[in-house]
Amino acid sequence: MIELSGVSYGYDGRPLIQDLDLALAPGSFHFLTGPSGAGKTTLLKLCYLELTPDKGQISAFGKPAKQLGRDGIAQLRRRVGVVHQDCRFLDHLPLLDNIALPLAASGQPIEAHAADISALLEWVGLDGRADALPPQLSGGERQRAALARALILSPDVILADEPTGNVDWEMSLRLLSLLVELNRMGKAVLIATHDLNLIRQAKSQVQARVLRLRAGRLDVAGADL
Amino acid sequence: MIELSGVSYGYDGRPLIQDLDLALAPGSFHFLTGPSGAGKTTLLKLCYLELTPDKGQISAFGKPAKQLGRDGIAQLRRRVGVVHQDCRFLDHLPLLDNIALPLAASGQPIEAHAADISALLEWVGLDGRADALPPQLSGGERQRAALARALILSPDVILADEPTGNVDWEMSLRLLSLLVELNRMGKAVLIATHDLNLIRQAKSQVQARVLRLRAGRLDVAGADL
Amino acid sequence: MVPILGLLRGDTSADRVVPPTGFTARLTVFTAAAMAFLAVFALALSLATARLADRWGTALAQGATIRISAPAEQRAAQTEAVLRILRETPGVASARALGEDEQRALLAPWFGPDLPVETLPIPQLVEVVEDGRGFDAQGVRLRLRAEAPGAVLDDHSRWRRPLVRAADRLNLLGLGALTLIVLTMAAMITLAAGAALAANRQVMAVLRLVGARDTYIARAFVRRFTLRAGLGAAVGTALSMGAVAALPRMDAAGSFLTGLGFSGAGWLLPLLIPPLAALIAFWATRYAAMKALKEIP
Amino acid sequence: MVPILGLLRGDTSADRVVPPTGFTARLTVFTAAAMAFLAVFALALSLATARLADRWGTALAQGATIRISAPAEQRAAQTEAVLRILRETPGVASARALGEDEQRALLAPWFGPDLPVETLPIPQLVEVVEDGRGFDAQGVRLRLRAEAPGAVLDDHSRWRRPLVRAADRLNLLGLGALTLIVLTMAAMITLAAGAALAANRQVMAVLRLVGARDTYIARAFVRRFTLRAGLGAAVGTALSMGAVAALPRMDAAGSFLTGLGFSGAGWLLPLLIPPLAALIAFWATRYAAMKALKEIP
Ligand SMILES: Nc1ncnc2c1ncn2[C@@H]1O[C@H](COP(=O)(O)OP(=O)(O)OP(=O)(O)O)[C@@H](O)[C@H]1O
Ligand SMILES: Nc1ncnc2c1ncn2[C@@H]1O[C@H](COP(=O)(O)OP(=O)(O)OP(=O)(O)O)[C@@H](O)[C@H]1O
Ligand SMILES: [Mg+2]
Ligand SMILES: [Mg+2]
Repeated sequence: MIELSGVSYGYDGRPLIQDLDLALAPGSFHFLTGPSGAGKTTLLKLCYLELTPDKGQISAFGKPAKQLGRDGIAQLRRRVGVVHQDCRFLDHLPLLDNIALPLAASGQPIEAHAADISALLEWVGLDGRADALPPQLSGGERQRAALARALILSPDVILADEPTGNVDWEMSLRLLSLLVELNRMGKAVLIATHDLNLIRQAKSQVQARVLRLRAGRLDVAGADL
Repeated sequence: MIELSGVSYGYDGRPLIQDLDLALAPGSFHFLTGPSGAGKTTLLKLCYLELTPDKGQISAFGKPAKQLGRDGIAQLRRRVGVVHQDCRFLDHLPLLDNIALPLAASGQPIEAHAADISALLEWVGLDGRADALPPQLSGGERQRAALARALILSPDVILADEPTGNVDWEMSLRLLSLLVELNRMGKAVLIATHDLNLIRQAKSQVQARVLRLRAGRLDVAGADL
Repeated sequence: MVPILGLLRGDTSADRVVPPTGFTARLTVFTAAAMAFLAVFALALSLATARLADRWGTALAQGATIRISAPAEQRAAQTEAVLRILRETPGVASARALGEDEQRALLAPWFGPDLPVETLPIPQLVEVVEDGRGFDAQGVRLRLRAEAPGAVLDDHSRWRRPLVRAADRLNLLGLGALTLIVLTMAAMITLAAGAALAANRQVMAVLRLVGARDTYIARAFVRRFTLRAGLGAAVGTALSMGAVAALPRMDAAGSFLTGLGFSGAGWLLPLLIPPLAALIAFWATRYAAMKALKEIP
Repeated sequence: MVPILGLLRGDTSADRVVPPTGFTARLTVFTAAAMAFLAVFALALSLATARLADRWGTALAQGATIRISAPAEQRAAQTEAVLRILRETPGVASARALGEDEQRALLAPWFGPDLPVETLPIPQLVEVVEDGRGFDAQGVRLRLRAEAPGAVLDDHSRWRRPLVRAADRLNLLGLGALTLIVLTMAAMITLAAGAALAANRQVMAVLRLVGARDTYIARAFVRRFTLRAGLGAAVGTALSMGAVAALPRMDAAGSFLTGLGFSGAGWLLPLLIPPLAALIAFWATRYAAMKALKEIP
């Protein structure tokens, strides 16, 4: 549903990603690994159009990204759930409102989705913290909240940047199983992570492709994981 | 050098840590684990006096924390290197200045420590990024920068909150070996982490105690890791 | 104004996404209030000086006298002629020959009250009251020379002209201060909005990330700032109008000067200030928000 | 002032830790400049009205006349007596009996230039010029009644008193505006400092974390704001003084009114405004910073 073809990108002229192809098809499950600073976050940002490629094309849901105006991009992001690496919230709103923010931003009434919200909160283990302000959450709680926020609009594509970096192993597995379940419903999932154990665990549950980003290029990691 | 005895703490009256004892002696190496939201970050904050315990005593370098004024706390923090979980920087200053910030804040000339700074930057793999602004760094780069900043004053105690949550395995090992080396020089090290592999790896290098925080209490994890 | 009125209806959900920025909020409200307060005073000052210049100007024009020095036998005839001429002159509201008692009162400062007016060759004085337009002094002088050779027109203008000029100057100063204050208010509101938006870059980034449209985000900020500026200016205007109303009146009937204050429809003028402040805030915030959003992908 | 001067020396390292907050910086500088500009004008206004009240007051007091109506044979003696009395009265600078030509000129508006002054029982007029202190009119009247019964003192005060009252009122208004403007400036600088500090909570938290002392952190903010407010006020004051100096002069010699402007040492007064603004900024930022820091452990 999101396709990158021949994409190159670099900050301040330093080339970082070169001539990269990637297609996130419905029902696909990708892991993205690579050393710190390889460009994983950059690649994700290209996917949800926060960055514009220096070269190459990106198309989202069949439309070339270049044809989307700012409102088009906003519209698109409602179909793409993003977990940012440094999960940012509106610090003055309680967790519940933060998780419901995509609903508010797309003009949907929160009341109609109250059940979804509480189900999600329970799944990520935050059911008791709905009234807490984001700065009052622990690192792991913030990550889980970010995941909940990314999923509230039931997006077609889920991009998660290091979603388990601050949670314990049991919680990682719980979050993974949530993503696996969504993937089985036909959603495309891309997870950038350093956690090789998590990847191994996922591989036992779904058909996951593991992409490794190195020196600006993507290659598919095989059994050498 | 930092001792907690009978410490209890809770946010907004909800008890989180109860009647906890901990002593960070010179040359000791501790890991702190526990599920997300167990209170690891809270415990670290108690150690560097960002939080004041509801009950119990904390003493730092032989002095009761209660006797330290705000300036005393500032002075103390120069002897305690802290890596925050959400590593925060001064976003308008280049990385180099951010890492040298503890020097500036304690009135030491940066020039006299130029060699230390570049050695540290090299060790954490950021030697090429000294002029980058913090928002231009990747998640893992920020964590490494936070570690470098914590170490620049050569503190007696090092408290690191999830310092490897966003870096790859090779880099984790590299950072660990840096901490192990400092520990061998007599510094007390406490690392809060979810990464059991890292703990296992460390145990092969140093005499590390693994503390597990659960339901407000600390217990020493044994071979069951 | 239509988009502003739309804001009043509000959208509580969009509204909450902007954090309650304590200091910038207070700063905006206070700035609007203080500048509105000053603006009302400047307005009062320039209205008062305009009135003053007007009144002095009127007094100046109206204070004309005609002095008829003629042999006793021609005196009545010439007085008659003068009055006729004045009746025929456009711009003269009325003209009146002074009686003996009045002439004596006028001369008292010079001769004391016991002056035997009837025995003296004192000229007859005619007081001329103009209407608003004023009359053509030069034309009157020409006719007087022909028909009442003993009559001299003295329109006193030399004496009061500098006063009128001073009042005009004060008036200009008041208007200048008013302009300056309104411009300052506009600049301050713009800067305060800019500061608030700069401090809220992260809020905007988060909202963009979850798929909010620019208009949705901008609207929340614009609404806040418009209401704050309008509210602040309303408070300032109300306080200031109260203060102006409470100032002791200076124009005891017939006094030479006028008080600082509004009269009649003048009281409606300051009511324009709060909507003006709101309008400024609306456009300033809208512009600043749209510009800030452009930088967030 | 000593701590402020200390700030000027500066500490570049401490200075850099505060981010260059574009909007709040501009807001502070602009606020200080605008308010200083207005303050200088208010100051000029109140100085000018003080001068005006003074001048009108002087004219009022000085414009006294004594009218001597006496039988021809006593006239010279009574005039002599009046002049003697006036010479002995403290507060009288000079006194002079008017000559016939002068009296005729004064009466011309009433009688025309051809008045036979010598044949008329016109009173002798004595012009009294006071020095600054003024004289005791009541005392003079009592002595006149005893020693020159035909003399009447007319001090004209009734005519000009409302003018002086008006000038005093304007003066008060100018001083009120000045106070209001300085207070507004103080409040705005305080709020702008508060806004900047609120926006920089994270900076302060990071600095505390790495072991910076409160004074070190506060100092960096205080220095910024003091310099900005001082600079802004200096610019505003300079512009405003330039504008005042460029205003066309109104007091052509002997005019009834005075121009808006400073004279002599008055030009030094506005120079107090920039240090005042800096001082306000210094204390406001210091207080706000210390308060904000207290909340960061
Ligand atoms: N805004 C920016 N300006 C300049 N350089 C940037 C910017 N953002 C990232 N970079 C640089 O680009 C490189 C790739 O960054 P990116 O965040 O994509 O890495 P990553 O693979 O996500 O790393 P990590 O695993 O540490 O999160 C890094 O070296 C980083 O310093
Ligand atoms: N400022 C705060 N106010 C209220 N509650 C807080 C605050 N900070 C943390 N908490 C709560 O206290 C609990 C412990 O938080 P803490 O950050 O210590 O957890 P942690 O062990 O570090 O978790 P993680 O592994 O996710 O970082 C969490 O449930 C958190 O929501
Ligand atoms: Mg990353
Ligand atoms: Mg934590």
